[in-house]
Amino acid sequence: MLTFIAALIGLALTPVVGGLLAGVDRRVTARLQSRFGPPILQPFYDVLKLLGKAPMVVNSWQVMSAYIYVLSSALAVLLFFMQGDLLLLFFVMTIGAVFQVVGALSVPSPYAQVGAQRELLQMLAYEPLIIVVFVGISMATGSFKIADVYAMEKPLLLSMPFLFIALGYALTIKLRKSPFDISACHHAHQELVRGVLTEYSGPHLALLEIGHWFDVVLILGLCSLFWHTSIVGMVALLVVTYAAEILIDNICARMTWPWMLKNVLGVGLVLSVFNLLWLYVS
Amino acid sequence: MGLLENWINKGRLKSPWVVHFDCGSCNGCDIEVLACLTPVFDVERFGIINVGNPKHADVLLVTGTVNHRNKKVLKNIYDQMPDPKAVIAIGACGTSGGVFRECYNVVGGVDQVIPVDVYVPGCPAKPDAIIDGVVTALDVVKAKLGLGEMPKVTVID
Amino acid sequence: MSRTIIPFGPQHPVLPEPLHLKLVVEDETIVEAIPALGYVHRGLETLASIRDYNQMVYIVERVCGICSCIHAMCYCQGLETMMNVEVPSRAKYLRVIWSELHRIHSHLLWLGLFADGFGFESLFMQFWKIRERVMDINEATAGNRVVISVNVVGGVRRDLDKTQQRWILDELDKLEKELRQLMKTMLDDYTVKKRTVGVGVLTAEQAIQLGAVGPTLRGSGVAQDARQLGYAAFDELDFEPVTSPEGDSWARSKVRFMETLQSMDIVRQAISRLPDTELAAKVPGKPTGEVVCRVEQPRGELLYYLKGNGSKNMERVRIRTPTFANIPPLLAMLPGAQLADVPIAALTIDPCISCTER
Amino acid sequence: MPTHSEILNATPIAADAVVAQARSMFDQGYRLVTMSVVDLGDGNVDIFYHYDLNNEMTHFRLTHPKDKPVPSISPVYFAALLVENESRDHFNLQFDGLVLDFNRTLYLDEEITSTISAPFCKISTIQKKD
Amino acid sequence: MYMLSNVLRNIMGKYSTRLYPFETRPAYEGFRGKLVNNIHDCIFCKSCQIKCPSQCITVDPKEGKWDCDPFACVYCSVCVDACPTHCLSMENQHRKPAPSKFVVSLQGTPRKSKKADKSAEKPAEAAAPEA
Repeated sequence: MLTFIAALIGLALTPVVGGLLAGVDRRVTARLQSRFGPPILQPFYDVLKLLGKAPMVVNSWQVMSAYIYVLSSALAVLLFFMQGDLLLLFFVMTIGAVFQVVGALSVPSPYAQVGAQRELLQMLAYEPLIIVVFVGISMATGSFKIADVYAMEKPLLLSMPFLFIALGYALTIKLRKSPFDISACHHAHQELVRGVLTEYSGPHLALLEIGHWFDVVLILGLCSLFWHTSIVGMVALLVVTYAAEILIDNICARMTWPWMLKNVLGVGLVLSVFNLLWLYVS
Repeated sequence: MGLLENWINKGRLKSPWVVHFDCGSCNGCDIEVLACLTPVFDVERFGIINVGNPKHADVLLVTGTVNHRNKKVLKNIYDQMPDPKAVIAIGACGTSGGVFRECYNVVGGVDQVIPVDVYVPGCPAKPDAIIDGVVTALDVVKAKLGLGEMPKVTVID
Repeated sequence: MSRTIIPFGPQHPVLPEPLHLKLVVEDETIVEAIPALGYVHRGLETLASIRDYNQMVYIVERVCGICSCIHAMCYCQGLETMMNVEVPSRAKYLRVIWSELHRIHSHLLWLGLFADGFGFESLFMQFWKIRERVMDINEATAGNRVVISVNVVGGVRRDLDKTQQRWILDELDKLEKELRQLMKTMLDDYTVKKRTVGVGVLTAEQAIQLGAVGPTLRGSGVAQDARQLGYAAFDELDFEPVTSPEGDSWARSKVRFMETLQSMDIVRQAISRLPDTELAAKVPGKPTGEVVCRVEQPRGELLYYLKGNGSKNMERVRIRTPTFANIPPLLAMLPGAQLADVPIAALTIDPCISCTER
Repeated sequence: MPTHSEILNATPIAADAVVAQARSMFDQGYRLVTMSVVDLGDGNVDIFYHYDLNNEMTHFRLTHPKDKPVPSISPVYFAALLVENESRDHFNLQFDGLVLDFNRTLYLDEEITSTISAPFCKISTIQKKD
Repeated sequence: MYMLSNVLRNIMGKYSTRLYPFETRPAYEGFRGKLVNNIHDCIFCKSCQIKCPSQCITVDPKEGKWDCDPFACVYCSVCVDACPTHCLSMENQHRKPAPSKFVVSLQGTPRKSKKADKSAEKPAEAAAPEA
């Protein structure tokens, strides 16, 4: 019961953390580009404003998809905080991602359609990586339970450094950052306007934005599993990871999906398999 | 409820997402609008993002004269924007038609087709003037929400 | 596979230009591209019949804001030939300086937009940041950032004094240093090359047959530049057309990058040789006759056909802008490309739709 | 010596020779710079064909009645497509064999095509509002 | 990867944003900003009206009125060059945006009065905002 209440509190705090993270991200990105940048609280202003806009509904599927996306993302975060099963968490997360695609496919806009197709390809790229990472964790701990990870004495990073890099690929895709911002991205200067998000507006866009914050926190939470032994180490790992993501975003051009599939699946899977073999041998 | 309302209003004033529509401009004002987004002027300080999608936007920046073909597009974009919204007409062409008022294919300023909240004069309007225009538009929005007074028209100062 | 028609533009965040292309797409491969124009058509050339030939200078400047100075220059040179006016040599050099400053800012603008086209936001920001130096030069010397209105029939309206000349040289040095820092990123970066090399290929033969001009033509290895014709003071300045033989998007971006550096060199040369004469010659009489005049815009060769009938209004002002000539090559480049490459290929002709449609 | 601006010195050409001329220019490697149309006011238009080879220009002048179709050179030079459609918009000229005919809608919408027969011809140029 | 040094230099150094409107940079001397007419010196010769490429100036010599539509003006300063008495000039500040359009309408003394009643000469400034 106590874990459940703690998890609920964690769930409530997640959007706050996610929003602040997005704000810091935008500020740092601006500074990297020699700009002054928006206030740190900017993402909250954006979401509040979107909540206050008049809703424009294209069809009910789209709205339903938005709700399911947010709910499943929140549920995944809740499962994470309850230190539940990694595989269950993975499936819940996938449901959210699938419904994001369903929402985009349900509208007639060609931008959303192409965006949905690309989102599917992105899922094809990052989901095997996440699964392999989970397999690695289960090989190291003996089970798919997050609780068992916390029971370990040594940080996972020491035994699975290459899987962490593979998770980094997934993180870049999930964060919608260059070079993988091909289906939707936050700065909208792209060939698909905002891809899967094109046809959403007002409160529903705000929902998707909040869902995205959940996703980011969840993936960062998975990253944090790699150094669970000390809070300082965990925070340092996350800060370094996120800073690297922002840097990569600013020094890369956007790539195309064939390149993404080749690169992510090729390099990512080779790295992971190598790491799995290493785990198996030791 | 009052608190949430307050927050939403604050969000409205702090996060005006713009969509820029080039409505037959000579590119002079367009590149100045783009220049506003770039490091030297950086309107993201005010929470402004160029979203490129009318469904996400709160403010419509229109540059250039309206002609018979793009007036439908302009109207369409305006209709796609969810309320509350504001329109800023930029440059001599956007406000009145400028030098092209008398051309055969020109309808005139943006206000011939959609209601305009702020007029930014200049040919082309400087980025400074465009920033002033957005600030004035926010004042107009504020006045419409009942939170402040309409900005005054200063003819000679 | 399923065929869909994806509208590209007219209002599109990558391209702040109302270029509308109907893209017939199979999966994500382009089968056909059909242009739809007319979103910026104003009918500017007809204004010649109600405005006098001096006022038309300011109207042709507004054909296109980005290359305004060069439009006015071309129009003025045409009229000067028609009316047999000898332009003072200082005015010729000043025209070179301002037109090359326009070329620098236009190319920097394009390089930024191009970077944005392949999703490289920070590079876009860098190019636009350093571009502000040129805008400041324009604002300080000519009185406006974009449409500088310095040309009149017979000469120029503004002068550059010694302090301004020194300041321009200083700013250009800083600009060049900053620009050279970006050279490797633009031309050698792995991700950038991955997106630009081999996209939108145009062979030299195709380029000539389709009537390509400017960097689009020179990017296919044809060394043709209207500045070689020696208008204004270009006959007294040293420069060679920049070419690159590959004919793809990368080659065109390289040509523009190198031309930016070349233009800085031309401005330096022009400032060092600036003669001391009057700024404008008297223009007697009214224009009569027919003249064809060409100059090199940032986007390519610009042609004016002017016909005067002895009254203060021109009989006909016909403007053939470079983008107008570069659209057929674009249409030939697109089929076979991926949807993600369309903005890149479309951007490499540096489309200026307000020029095209006037 | 090529010049940047020249008093126009165009070779007159007959309507039936236009396409053959274009073909021969194409084979010699000339680039079609553009075409210019001027309304002469007496029911005829002057159509100029500007060609370029290594920065040297060659011009041809076709004087043609406004209401008769002009042979199109767009099958030879694809680039002539836009300029011929533009002339069709502005002068209501008909072109024979245009590869992609926008039928007066390249630039103009119905509002204009129905009220102005040819905006660039003398009779309808001056469009003063009230 | 070549961009790395550049972005790191950016984050180490100061941002290059001019914090307009909180900090304003002094305007350049020759900037063509707001058009002003010193109506005392205006002789209502109509030179500006004739030369203006945008036809935004209307001069009524009989009434002594000088009207300019600042929203049609293209700030080319042709009128300033054409003015014989140099009563027209351009400030180096841009004209501020406004929520409604108006015409700058200046009332001076018609030319025929010469210098007879200089004391009575008081320029009235009137604004007529359109809808």
